[in-house]
Amino acid sequence: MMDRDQMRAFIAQRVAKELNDGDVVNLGIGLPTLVPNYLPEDVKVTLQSENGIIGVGTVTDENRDARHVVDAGGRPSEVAPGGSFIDSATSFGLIRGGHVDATILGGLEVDAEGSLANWIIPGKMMPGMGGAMDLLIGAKHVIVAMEHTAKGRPKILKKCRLPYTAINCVTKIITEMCVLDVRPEGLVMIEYNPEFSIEEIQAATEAELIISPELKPMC
Amino acid sequence: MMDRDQMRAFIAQRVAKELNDGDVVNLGIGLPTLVPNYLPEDVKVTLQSENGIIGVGTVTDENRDARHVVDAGGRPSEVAPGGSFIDSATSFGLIRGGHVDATILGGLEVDAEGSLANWIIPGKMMPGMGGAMDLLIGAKHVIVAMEHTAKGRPKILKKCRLPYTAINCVTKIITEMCVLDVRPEGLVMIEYNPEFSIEEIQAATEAELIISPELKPMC
Amino acid sequence: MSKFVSIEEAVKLIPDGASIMVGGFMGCGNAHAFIDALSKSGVKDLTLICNDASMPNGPDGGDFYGVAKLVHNKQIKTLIATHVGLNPEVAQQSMIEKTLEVFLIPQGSFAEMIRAHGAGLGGVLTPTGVGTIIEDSPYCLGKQNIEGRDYLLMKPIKADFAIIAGAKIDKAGNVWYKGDSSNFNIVMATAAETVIAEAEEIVEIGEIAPEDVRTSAILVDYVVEGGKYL
Amino acid sequence: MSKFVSIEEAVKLIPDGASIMVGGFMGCGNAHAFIDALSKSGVKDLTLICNDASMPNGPDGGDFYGVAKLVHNKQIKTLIATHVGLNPEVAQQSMIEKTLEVFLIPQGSFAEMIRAHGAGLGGVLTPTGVGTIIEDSPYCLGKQNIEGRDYLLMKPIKADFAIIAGAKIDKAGNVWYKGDSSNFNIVMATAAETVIAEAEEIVEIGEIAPEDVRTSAILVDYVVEGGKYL
Repeated sequence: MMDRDQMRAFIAQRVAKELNDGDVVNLGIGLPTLVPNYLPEDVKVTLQSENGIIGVGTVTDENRDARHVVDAGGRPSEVAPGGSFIDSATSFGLIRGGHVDATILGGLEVDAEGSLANWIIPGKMMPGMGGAMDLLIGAKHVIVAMEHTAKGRPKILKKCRLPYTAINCVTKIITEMCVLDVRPEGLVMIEYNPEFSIEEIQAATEAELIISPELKPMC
Repeated sequence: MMDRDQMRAFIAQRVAKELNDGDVVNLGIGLPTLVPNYLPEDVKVTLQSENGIIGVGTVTDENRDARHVVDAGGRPSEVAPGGSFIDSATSFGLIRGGHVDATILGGLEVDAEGSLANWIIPGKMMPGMGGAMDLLIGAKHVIVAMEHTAKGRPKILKKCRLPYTAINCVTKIITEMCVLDVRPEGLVMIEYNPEFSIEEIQAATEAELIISPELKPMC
Repeated sequence: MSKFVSIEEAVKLIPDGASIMVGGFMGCGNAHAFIDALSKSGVKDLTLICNDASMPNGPDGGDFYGVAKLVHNKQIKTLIATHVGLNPEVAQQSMIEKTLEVFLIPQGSFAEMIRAHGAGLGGVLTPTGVGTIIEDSPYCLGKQNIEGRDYLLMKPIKADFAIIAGAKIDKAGNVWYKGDSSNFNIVMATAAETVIAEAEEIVEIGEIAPEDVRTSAILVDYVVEGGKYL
Repeated sequence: MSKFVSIEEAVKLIPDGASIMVGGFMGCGNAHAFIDALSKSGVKDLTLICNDASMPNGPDGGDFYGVAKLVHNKQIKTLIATHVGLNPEVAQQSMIEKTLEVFLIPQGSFAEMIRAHGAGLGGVLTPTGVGTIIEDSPYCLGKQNIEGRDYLLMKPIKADFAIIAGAKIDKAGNVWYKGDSSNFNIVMATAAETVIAEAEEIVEIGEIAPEDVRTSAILVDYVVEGGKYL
């Protein structure tokens, strides 16, 4: 049995296989930020920060300039060589316009229609959606990377119960248990983690899973 | 009686009085380009060229760079010190958004509703409206500067007969005969050229002119 | 009044109850010196239109970074933003004290709605927010299907004042932004009645190439010099 | 295929019947070397989306300036533009020979409609053209009254290819434009399936400051070196 860190690493490693050389990628907070660690040498991606960086670089003591360069979480950031800075209208134009190849983010709930809820829990203070709604409808490939359940309760539902962040937008769900393709007919399991039986995976999932005829082990 | 050049100079001179220090101004082709010659020393305006110059400068043999800098007529142009270059979407954003104080242009026909026709004559090849439709609806002050009649036929009509360039947009009409304010109640003559009688001016105008109680001579 | 004024003169332009757009993202690109002065001015009942409410602490230290000062001093009555989660005083004032009303808008729509006002457009037709509670926002004027896809019609956003901040502003008023501090400053400079721009440094005309100006001098009503104030 | 290709390789990408957006205004900002090669390629039945059809003579001499070459060689079947009056061959082909179909769109709407496609918006709500024959254009999807004012809903415009031209392009593909040659190049780079950018000069990464890049490398599929070709 994997511990939480191993689980997160396992998920990130599998997500990394979804990215192609040259892709422009936006990473949500948390688990998705681990993904670049698992990219093979020959896959170079451009990380985009929706507040205005194309090609996020590495902050060092020397280049740190928090007054002028921050990431989407407000932390000091940097532009990589060959990257550029853009204003917010331009940045979200690129996002909505389909110029971001993939966004990888976590979810509180995701459902069989590819709808996602990850921004508010009613009764709690709304932090705000920031750029999440735009990224979900704009990115060509929306990958939800998350632990399969929350405290044993399914997060992959027939229909989200929390308020949507966006509807019909998710293209793939990757958890420690399986890889699901979101298709018009529903959630198709194309890979599974052999640590779990198909029955165990279905039991941890509220939505009904369609088993791909080409089902194979996650690796 | 003025000859044609004197008439055009007279109109341009009067139009110049409409501009205030600091105004951003777009000039149509022909007569309007004479206007800056008549600005007093203490009135500095920023000339805008809708294809991408804020602050049009003077082309010389030294700075001429027709490959990179042209005006809205496609002629070599230059940026003035303190000016800048902008792309077309930004430029027309400024125009539609009310950031241009005045546009001065000629007209084939202008009417009592402040509508203007100056871009096509049916049956002839349409050259295209270029930026005229945007300038007319966007500029805060739309000044039609033209000769009062064309070959003796009125150009200031009850209603335009040629296809509109824009409707309800003209704020002032300045000709060699008079200055007309376009108001909800119609065309109000606020100044006239004493070379002509009121009756002569009305006779040269199809639209009915309302005589301002403060009517004064053009100067 | 000249275009180049002191921070004190510029702050006096802002009356109680004004709507102000402030450029910046989590404090990056906020007009720090001007906002500090505004936070001490006692001006109140402001509508703040800003991506966020910044953070209680700046990345280089200091209490109440950028617009967080205005929230802390309870000068904001209405906040229109995309994300307020990093400033817990917003939750306190809006949920518990109920002295602050917050409207949340998706970040891309927010930028485009401000641009729309500045560019004279009637609204923004965006797929963002379709099927979500954004459809119920007072800033959403309805849903339209255009050639088979649903879009929300979002209202343009304007303000009495835009407070923008550039690393360099030349003596004509042209602005150049460093890093990603341009963010919302560029659209906001087009969408307010009066634009006040804070320069870290005021430079000679020509130091910013005419191609590299990002906010034209014609949009800027007043320039203040803020230096590297944090 | 690498991003940096020869003009010959790039021209081969364009099939008969393709729609191409070409940046530029009366030839200023046209990709002159690429267009010259395209005009000699025999590719035909193109839909050209360009502000204008340029002019029969360049400002520095030369016959058929920029896109005027494509019109002269009768490679254009459909032209979507804002102004064609400076190229008499357009009238000849559209009115007399009837081999060229021309759609005219107001210049500000044209820029914004291209931007709208590139920015994922459903359309443009503009007051421009209200009450004029633009209301009957196939590019106008109707009139809407929003909060008391009429707007036309104009369709987004896209193309198979965008052909853009920058004074400097760095080795990543970031573009910097000189003078007002940026014009439509900037929006067009966002609105086509494939973007081909002609550089007068290819420069090292870093020569264009990250703040001064006007078209990001992520939008540019291919770069050709055109030099100061006219």
